[in-house]
Amino acid sequence: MSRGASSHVRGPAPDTARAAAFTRDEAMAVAAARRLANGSVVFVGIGLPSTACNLARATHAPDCVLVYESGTIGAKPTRLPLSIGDGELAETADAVVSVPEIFAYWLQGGRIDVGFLGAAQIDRFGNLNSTVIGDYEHPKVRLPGAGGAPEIARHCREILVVIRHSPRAFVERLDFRSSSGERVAAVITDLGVLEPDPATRELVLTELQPGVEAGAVVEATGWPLRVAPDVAECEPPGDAELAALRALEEAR
Amino acid sequence: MSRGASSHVRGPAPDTARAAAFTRDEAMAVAAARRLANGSVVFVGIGLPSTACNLARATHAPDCVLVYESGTIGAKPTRLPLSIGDGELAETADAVVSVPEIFAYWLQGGRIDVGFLGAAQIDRFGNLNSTVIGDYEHPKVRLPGAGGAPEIARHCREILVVIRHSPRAFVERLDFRSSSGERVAAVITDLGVLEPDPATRELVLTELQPGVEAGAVVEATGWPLRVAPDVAECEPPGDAELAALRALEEAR
Amino acid sequence: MAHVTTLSEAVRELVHDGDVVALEGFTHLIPHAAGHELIRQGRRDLTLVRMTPDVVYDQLIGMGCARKLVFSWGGNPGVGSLRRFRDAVENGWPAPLELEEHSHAGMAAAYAAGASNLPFGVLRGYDGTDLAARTRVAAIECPFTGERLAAVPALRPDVGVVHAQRADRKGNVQLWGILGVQREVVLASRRSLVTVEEVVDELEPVPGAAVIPGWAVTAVAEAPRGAHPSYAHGYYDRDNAFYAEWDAIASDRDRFAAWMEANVLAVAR
Amino acid sequence: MAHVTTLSEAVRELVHDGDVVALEGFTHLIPHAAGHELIRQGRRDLTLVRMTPDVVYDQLIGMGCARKLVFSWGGNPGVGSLRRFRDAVENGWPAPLELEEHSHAGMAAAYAAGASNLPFGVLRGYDGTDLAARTRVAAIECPFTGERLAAVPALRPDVGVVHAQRADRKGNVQLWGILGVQREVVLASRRSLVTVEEVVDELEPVPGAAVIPGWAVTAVAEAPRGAHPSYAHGYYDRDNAFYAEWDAIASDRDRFAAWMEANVLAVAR
Repeated sequence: MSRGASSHVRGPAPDTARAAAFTRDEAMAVAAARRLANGSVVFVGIGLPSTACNLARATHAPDCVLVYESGTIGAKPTRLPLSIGDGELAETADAVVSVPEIFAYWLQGGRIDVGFLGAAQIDRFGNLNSTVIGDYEHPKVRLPGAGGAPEIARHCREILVVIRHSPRAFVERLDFRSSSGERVAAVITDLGVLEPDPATRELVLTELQPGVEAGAVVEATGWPLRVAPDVAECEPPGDAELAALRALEEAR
Repeated sequence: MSRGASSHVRGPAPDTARAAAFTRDEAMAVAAARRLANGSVVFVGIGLPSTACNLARATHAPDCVLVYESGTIGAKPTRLPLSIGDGELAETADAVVSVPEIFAYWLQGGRIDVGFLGAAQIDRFGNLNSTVIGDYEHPKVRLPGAGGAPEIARHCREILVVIRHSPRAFVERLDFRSSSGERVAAVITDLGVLEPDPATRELVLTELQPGVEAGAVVEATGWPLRVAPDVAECEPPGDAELAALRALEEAR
Repeated sequence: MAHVTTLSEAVRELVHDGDVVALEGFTHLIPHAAGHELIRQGRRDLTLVRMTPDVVYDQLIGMGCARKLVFSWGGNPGVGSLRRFRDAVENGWPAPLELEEHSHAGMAAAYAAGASNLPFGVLRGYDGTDLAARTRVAAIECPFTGERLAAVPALRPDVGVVHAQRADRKGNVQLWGILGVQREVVLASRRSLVTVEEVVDELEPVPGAAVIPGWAVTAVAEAPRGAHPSYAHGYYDRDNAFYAEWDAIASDRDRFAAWMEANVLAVAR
Repeated sequence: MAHVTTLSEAVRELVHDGDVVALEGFTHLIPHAAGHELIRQGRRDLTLVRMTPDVVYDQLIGMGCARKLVFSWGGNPGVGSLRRFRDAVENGWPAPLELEEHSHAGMAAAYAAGASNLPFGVLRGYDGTDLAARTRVAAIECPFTGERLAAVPALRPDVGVVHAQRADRKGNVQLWGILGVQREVVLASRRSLVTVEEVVDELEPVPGAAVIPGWAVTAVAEAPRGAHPSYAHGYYDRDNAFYAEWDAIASDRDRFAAWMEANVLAVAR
């Protein structure tokens, strides 16, 4: 998951104990994990979301309940699963239910606090595309498809999006809308954090990853990105967070 | 179940080995059990139907699959359950599923060959009343209600009704129609067997219990009962059937 | 996360006069102890929901707790009538009882719809009966085939109450044997109470068992033998003799009142 | 009663050219061996149905068995793309592939509707997306509240194929771990084939296990390691390394063909 980008940056304050080296992907995973309150019930997609959720569980949020669309409720994996259906998820779950049930009784039932989603494209309102690049009938790239996203985006109390920042991903216009941005609470990227303007629902840059300038984020965004006047720098990943994240990655 | 009526009759032919004494209720249970082909999948109501099905399983139809509306599939009770949810049903079942599932996936799913029903009233088309005697709003007798009957009567390939014969039960007009007679294949009583005319669906007396005259059945029926020209006498209960039935009743 | 509390506290907190309350358990795991606590606390004007009202509903109705009953089969299984239910319906004693009557399949679909946060459930049913005219059911057309089916309004009780074998200290509930609509009623209800035979440190896996996570339950209360005269698979059997005796007890208003006084009202928990 | 037979016999008997065939298994218990047998027997013009087409569907599509795909997520979990699926959709190689695309929730509801003999399933979904315009979904109105919801047509495949841990000699099937839509696809399909790790005399109860009665299954065939590179909980783990390798194998048409020749076509069962 965190292998794509490997540019190392330094925390901004060399006088703190936290000034260890970390990658942008690590900063993203840590920022995403921190958004999860302890005890919250999370619907977890595979990849970056799964990394972030399991990191949260390993650090400040041990009582987070991880629900995977494979029907495993309360899974407590010790290593990062490669798929949403790895055997360890069932072994460590409080309950395993059928796939029709997980979507009907649990997701649609309104029992999930936070849904974590990734995507290939995102627009300024947090709508996501994981279906095609190019025309639907004659796609340039056929992506896997919407999967659980349409109903995750609709039924969780809030949605967190984890996605690497680039103009190819942050687009003026989606090639296909796989899920709605209506409930997106934050978009966590390797460059910063975007949150919707409460009035217009347009995403605004509210936080910067350590060492990143707002201008760089604007440049990596395919629409004229609004920057909050009080845009703050994220607390850099702490030693304990980095250690936990790396232990998870190594145990994969 | 077989305690209400206790008038003993004799088999018609004292020269056969089967001329043992038996009650009318025993004859009814045996006649009902015989209707079940080995291997058929049966949706079983409690009371007379459960007695008949378990007798079939103990005699000629060991591979009958008993499905109870409590969600027990393939139950193999050793004694007659008092309720449709006795613990032994779950212990001996091939599978136990939820009540919503037993009705949706299994009954409505069209997987049941035979449904067994009882009732307080029956009309000439096999429609049943198990809801009220008298007016619905101001009933003379409030009966338990339809329970599983409306959908059992609609989804099983064929319906067998087991009911004691009397003018109070066999009525010209039901006080309430709890289930439809459309799929009724036979009505087995303590006096005989009624089957629908293939053209009109009206029930016709086609068999007589041993020692019973057709006139007595007509008299016990609240509408002008048609008697088949070739009305036959049921084979009396055999020794093995009676022994199995009594063993089931005693183990209750 | 469910809080683990006492039965009297849980009932005091979760159930109010006028609520829609479903006590479920399909023959198995019927929450009798919780029903008795409702009676002791004198709840009134309840809309009682239950597929198979049996002895505990006979008691609640006979004690005047109920205004309305939503049900599909109201009898004493294997025995006969529910005498107090009949007295209420036939004679309005101790109070008239409004009825909303369904088939089992309809009730089951309505609970599943409630658990799924859908406003209605769909089934092939009710047609060819007089029930359709007497209950809340509507026709619905398949947008693909044009077929007409039955729709039932989802059941969303204010409070769902079930019994189960055990829970752990976080309120995770484990039950096995006949599962009935136990999980559905908990998930369909705004608030839920699960009484259990025992609270344990660890829920050992059991074949056939379902687990309801504690965070999906409002309150858990220990109530040993809390299903009696119903049963708890693996703990005690159904008291079939009591069900037969109940017929005589409930046949007479005074005898019923005396029994309730001695066996429910006078019992401190 | 299911007949217990060989995999090649079962496929020959149950699956015909042009059939709608669903091979299910949500990451777990994917019937790879059955998919390979379909390829060996040269089935053509299939409409393939599956929530999460993965390697085995990449193989079926790349070998030209499929005319149409009904699905909700077609990728290599944790790895990336399905290269043969993409080649078919993007370049029409080896043949064009018609798509009917759903969400997971929609597919799950469609299978449950099929298992329930209903013509459609209902969910709150598809709204706010471009999917609705590209797939078979319709609006349906609640007859009680007037709310508008989504209806999906029931899935009723000609043949449903799943893998499971074991069966007894009567064809009763037992599976545990992640259950996916295994039971639903068997019950929704006109004919069904269950491949199992082993056929045993007696199905010992296992916590979390479901049993599908043999009389609800058409055929059972023994196929040890028949889910590989997927897994069978309690028998062997998911071969994550193979899933990663598959990406390179399937990236190139010739390398794919050679791999299939050596590992599927040349393998006698």
